[in-house]
Amino acid sequence: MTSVTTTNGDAGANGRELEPHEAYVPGAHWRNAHDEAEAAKLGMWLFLGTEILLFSGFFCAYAVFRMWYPENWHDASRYYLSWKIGFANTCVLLLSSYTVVLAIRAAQQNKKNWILIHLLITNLCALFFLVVKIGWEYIPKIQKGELPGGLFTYYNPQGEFDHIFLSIYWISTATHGFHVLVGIFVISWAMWLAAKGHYGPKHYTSLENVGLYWHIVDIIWIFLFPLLYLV
Amino acid sequence: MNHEIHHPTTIDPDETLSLDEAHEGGHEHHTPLGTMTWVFVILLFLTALTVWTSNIHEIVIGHSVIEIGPTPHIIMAMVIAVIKATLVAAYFMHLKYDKPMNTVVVGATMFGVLLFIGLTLADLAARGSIDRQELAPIVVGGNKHLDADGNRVDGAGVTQAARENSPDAHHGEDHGDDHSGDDHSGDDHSGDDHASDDHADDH
Amino acid sequence: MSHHDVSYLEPKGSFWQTVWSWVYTIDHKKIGVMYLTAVLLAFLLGGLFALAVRAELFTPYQTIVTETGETITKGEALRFIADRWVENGSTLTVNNVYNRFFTAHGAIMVFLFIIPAVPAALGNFFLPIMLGAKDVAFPRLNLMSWYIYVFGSLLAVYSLVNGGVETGWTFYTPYSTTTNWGSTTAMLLSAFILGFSSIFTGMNFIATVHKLRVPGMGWFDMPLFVWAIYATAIIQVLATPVLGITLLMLVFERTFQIGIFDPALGGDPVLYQHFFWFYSHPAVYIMILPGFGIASELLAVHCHKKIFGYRAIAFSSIAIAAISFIVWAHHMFTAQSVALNAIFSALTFLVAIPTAIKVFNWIATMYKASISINTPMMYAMYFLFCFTIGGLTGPPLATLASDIHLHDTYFVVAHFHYVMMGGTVLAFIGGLHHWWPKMFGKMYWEPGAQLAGILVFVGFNVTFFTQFFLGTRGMPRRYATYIEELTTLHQISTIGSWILALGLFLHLFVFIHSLAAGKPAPKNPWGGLTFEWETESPPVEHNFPHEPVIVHGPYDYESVVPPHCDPAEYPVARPPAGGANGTNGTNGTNGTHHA
Amino acid sequence: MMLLEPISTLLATTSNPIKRAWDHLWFYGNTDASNFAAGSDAVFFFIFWVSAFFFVLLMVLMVIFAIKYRRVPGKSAPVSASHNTPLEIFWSVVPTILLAVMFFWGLIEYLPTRVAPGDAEEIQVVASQWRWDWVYDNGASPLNTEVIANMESPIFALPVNKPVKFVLSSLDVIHSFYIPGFRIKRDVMPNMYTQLWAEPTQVSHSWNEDTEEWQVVPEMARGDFDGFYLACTEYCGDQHSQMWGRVMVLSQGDYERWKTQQADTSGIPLVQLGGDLHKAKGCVACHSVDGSRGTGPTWQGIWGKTHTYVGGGSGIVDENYIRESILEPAANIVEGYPNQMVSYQGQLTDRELYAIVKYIQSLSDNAEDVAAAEAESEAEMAAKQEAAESEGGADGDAAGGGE
Repeated sequence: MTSVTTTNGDAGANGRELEPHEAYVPGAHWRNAHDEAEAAKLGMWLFLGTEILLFSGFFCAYAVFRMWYPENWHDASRYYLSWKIGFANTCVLLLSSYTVVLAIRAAQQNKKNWILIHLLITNLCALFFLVVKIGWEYIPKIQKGELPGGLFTYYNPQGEFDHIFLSIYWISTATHGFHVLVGIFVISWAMWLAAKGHYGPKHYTSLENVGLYWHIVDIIWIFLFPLLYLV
Repeated sequence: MNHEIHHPTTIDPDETLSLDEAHEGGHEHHTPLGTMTWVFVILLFLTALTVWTSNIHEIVIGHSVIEIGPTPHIIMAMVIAVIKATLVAAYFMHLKYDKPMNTVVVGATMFGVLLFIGLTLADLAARGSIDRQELAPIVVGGNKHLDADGNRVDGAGVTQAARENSPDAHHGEDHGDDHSGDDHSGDDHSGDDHASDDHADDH
Repeated sequence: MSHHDVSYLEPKGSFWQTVWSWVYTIDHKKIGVMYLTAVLLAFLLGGLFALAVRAELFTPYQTIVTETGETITKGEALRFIADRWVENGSTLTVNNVYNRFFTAHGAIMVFLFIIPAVPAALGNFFLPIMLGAKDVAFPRLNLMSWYIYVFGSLLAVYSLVNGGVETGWTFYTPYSTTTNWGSTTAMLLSAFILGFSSIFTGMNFIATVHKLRVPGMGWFDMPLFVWAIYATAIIQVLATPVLGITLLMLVFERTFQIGIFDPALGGDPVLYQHFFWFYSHPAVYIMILPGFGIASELLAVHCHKKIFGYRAIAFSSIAIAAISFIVWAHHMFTAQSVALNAIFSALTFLVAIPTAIKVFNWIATMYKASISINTPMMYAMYFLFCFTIGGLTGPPLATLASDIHLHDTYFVVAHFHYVMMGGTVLAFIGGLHHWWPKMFGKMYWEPGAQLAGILVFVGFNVTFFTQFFLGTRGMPRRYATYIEELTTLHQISTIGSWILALGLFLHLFVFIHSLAAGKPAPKNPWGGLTFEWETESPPVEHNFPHEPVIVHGPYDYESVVPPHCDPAEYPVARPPAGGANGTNGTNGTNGTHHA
Repeated sequence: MMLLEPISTLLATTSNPIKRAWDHLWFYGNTDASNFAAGSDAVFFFIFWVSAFFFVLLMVLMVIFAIKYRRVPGKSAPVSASHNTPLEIFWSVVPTILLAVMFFWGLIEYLPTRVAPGDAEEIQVVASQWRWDWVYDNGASPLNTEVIANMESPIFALPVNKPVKFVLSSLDVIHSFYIPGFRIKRDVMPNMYTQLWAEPTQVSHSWNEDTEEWQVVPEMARGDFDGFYLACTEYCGDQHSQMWGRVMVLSQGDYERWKTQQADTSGIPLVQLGGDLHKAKGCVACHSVDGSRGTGPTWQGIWGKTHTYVGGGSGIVDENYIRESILEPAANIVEGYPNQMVSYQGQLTDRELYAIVKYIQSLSDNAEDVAAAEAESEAEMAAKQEAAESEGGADGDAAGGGE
């Protein structure tokens, strides 16, 4: 974001140094900050649309093979994946989404510390999610050979097409996990901006967009969880 | 046919670029804490609900037992997931409070997703209807794929493993090396039932 | 600041400072010009591969016993390359080389050239100007998208020099998952990355159109080029992610053998085709819709007449964008189920309706017009000629009974070249001439450009019209050789490709000549009414010396004297009563009110 | 053996130059080669003439307008309507109706192509990189070949006026089964059977009792080529463009004769049989016999050579290596060549395998080897002949894969 150090006319009257969010001026090609914020949000939503479509590839592959092999799918899902882990991770992600909302609320109320605290909780949840995913799912699976497709070497398959179930599990959760990782970075970036005072009641566009991104990661998990772990 | 110079007054109500808003600042709506908390609680409840319903395999009503197959399960899970996603999108993501354009974007996206998945499934489900063949499976002697080093190898260990998946047919730890097609030599047509033709016939 | 009156092309200090000002620019015009350079290079590269492919097809293979009793095979134009290309420890066969070349031609032309050509080059440059904006909505994203494009293109070039790809640009499984020739994975990743560039450009344009129209400009005050780019952007955003995931899954298939598309592991190759065409059919409209937009601009400006059926053309662009998502499986009539064939055949015909409406409207625009015959207008007519053929050869391919015969033959090759090259590329070249004076502030050598245009038009038709006959006579696509009976037709086609190449090189010469020695361009050489003709040639840094104000529609030729033009030369048929809007002044600022 | 005369000579006999040019440029004139050809062509030509009408109309208007309404500087275009709702509705509705006709006609002509009649004779078609193999109901698989586009391609036969159903499968990648003259095409998939059918309606060849050869019937010399061939239309790799087959349509009697001829290979000497198989089974696509490089090693002089294998090791090309290479191609790949070949497991009888071994031996430059091979071959042939006769119909069983 543009770091603006100049003070505008209003600020002089107050006689104090303005926080960056108060002194924010929109990009040179914008007519006003409102248009810029709206455009940024629209752009973000378009990007989120592409994310949904990206993941729809996994869902489509899932649907096709589930249609062909429903029993095998059910057995594999029950056998390889523990719903408890999935449930825990779902709750954690929901909580993190909630804290992002609270962070935005804090920005609206100009409570800088609360922005930081809420984002920190979000990031901890994201880390928890990844640690559980890798430590309790990926590593044991690699050790047992429950690997995708041609790498599948597990000794006791539940059906003929376990390896494809696991392929879809691996590629979709890994792609999702990658998004969580990216989320951790962008949330950290938002924390850095928040710490420097870039978010306030009149300007918190990038915080809002980071939040939108994080929610979409959550929504994708909301679908992945029942499809992979439950049905 | 009275002609006038075109006066560009057609301003879309949703997309107004009126200068009146210029001083309103970027954001009008403040996030209501109570609503958001309720949404969060409902989301947690729905998550628990979806786990609970997925573990019901039969319903006992009086003396009759209704078995719940995979299809009702997936419908139930998807309905709950859609409700959850809608809640997140509408409240957490502010769609409810935003300009409708963002909702249009989401709608278009979902339309695309449904077309993609729906029509693809429609084709693959209808595939067998005319091309049904009561024949032996295709010999996959020639089927190849790449191993981890990028070399072509014949029918993979996994297909073999899947083929011999009876509980007593354990393949030991050495199975991972089994990609070279060595155990392929003895295969005959008739013994080869792993070709995935059966989905074309059965579904 | 000085940017109110300094051309965007003005050097910034020393040479290296100027270079830096380009490398690091967030000015949509500079990014557009960089894109233009890159896509023209890609066009050149892809065109060279096409020439090589056509050269190989000049004669079929023939084995002849010479007088000395030696057996030799003739008709292998690529033998020279094959004998010098060593892979896996030995030289390649001619077929290997041919397969790599036609794949390279397809992949470069599709991913590196035609998808970014109009939107990212001309669109980037003119979309904000036509809306009266200073820049696109997200200038930094625009720059990022350009560097993503550069990176993806370099990866594609790496793939080519590292053995190339021989799967065809469609990467059909299981061939693409099993072949270990060349560097397929690199090309897949390249297309994946280029997809992001396309997505970001599309997002940027949608947000720009929604939020950066000059105050007072309603949706129906936008030029049709903007409508076309907007429709394109919708497809870019909605379709490209599916290509991304498809290619990503293919990369996983090749590296981790995930088995979703590979039948040896229980996967399904038709599933791959659904995945692929869900993007790649809409992508066809990513390629052609901007061409429609350019054609509308060229016809309106050079006919000096209000375009016929503005709303019909605008809505048909959006309709085509919407329909493009429900026709993809007509690429698979020989692979998929009967039920889907029937559905998709019917849906495919829907696309023909808005397309036909557009063509009728364009022709009707010429009725009672005042037509300047110059290079852009000639290209507009070439476009109408070739695109009409391309469009009309669509129905035989959408009709089930005839498609079964024509599917994957040269008829398809000819059809899509008529649409892609005859439609988009001819429109692109026409648009380039139309906007060249504005972009670079230099006029070009008109007779040279017209001669080049004639050569391109003749060469193109000789090359590809022949291929319709080849197709109906059963010549399959992607063949390195063929039965001798078709030799004459193939030779005509190859000779056509040389004429076409000659014309294109002449165009290149004319452009270089213009940059080096062209006369300075006036602000409004054609008498256009859209915003880009109000500003300087070339535009100043933030596009306009003063924010423009919209006082007339984009095509109100009958009542408005074009800005910076002499009313004696461009009289209006219907002067406004009272002239209250002041649009008919002669002081060179018509249509522009200083805010 | 060239069954069809080159078209250039046929053309040369056509006296009328306009007719020649027409035949050479125009679309198929041959609309009666199968029961589907006329329907497909009728739809095509309906669309063609509708398109031609609109194209000419639009282009004539465009050129007239461009000439008539050329710009005169200082004169403005006369005021004219910028839209005309009745006209716009008219030119939206008319194409829509025409398109609807195209769609329904196309659908009506198409649907029968996907449902074969119950009495159709079934022929199994197995595609692989890069060859076609047809297995007839008596176990016959074609042995004779003809050069199409510089490639030895198998000759297949079909009965006239009898429905034939092709059951298609692929051993490796996707291919596509296309007989242009019949207007039929269907993708050949590696993971499922697909099918299509046709009823050939025009005899192309007949048996010449005098020369004991199959000959083109006089009616076929129509001055245009006929489309009686099989081509692969789904890109399948290196030699996609050389995956041909000749399709002969025979009278009922001739067809039975042909099938019997092809089924019985016991009378053919081993080396000759090996040579036939080399061409008919598609070995020729990758393995040359004149020393030139192909996708696989040339067979010329390969016998007795020592090869280094991919991944280490080496071995001498002998009977066992050849046998292994045919049945398990991936086991030992010669250095410098890709692992490309499909297994011929179950597609060749023992005698046929042996014939290929003998044929490769006969291609060796080494005089001693050749002499030894010939001597051995005589004896072996006699022994094998007996064995084959006693085996009876073993050929048919092994060649199929459909049992």
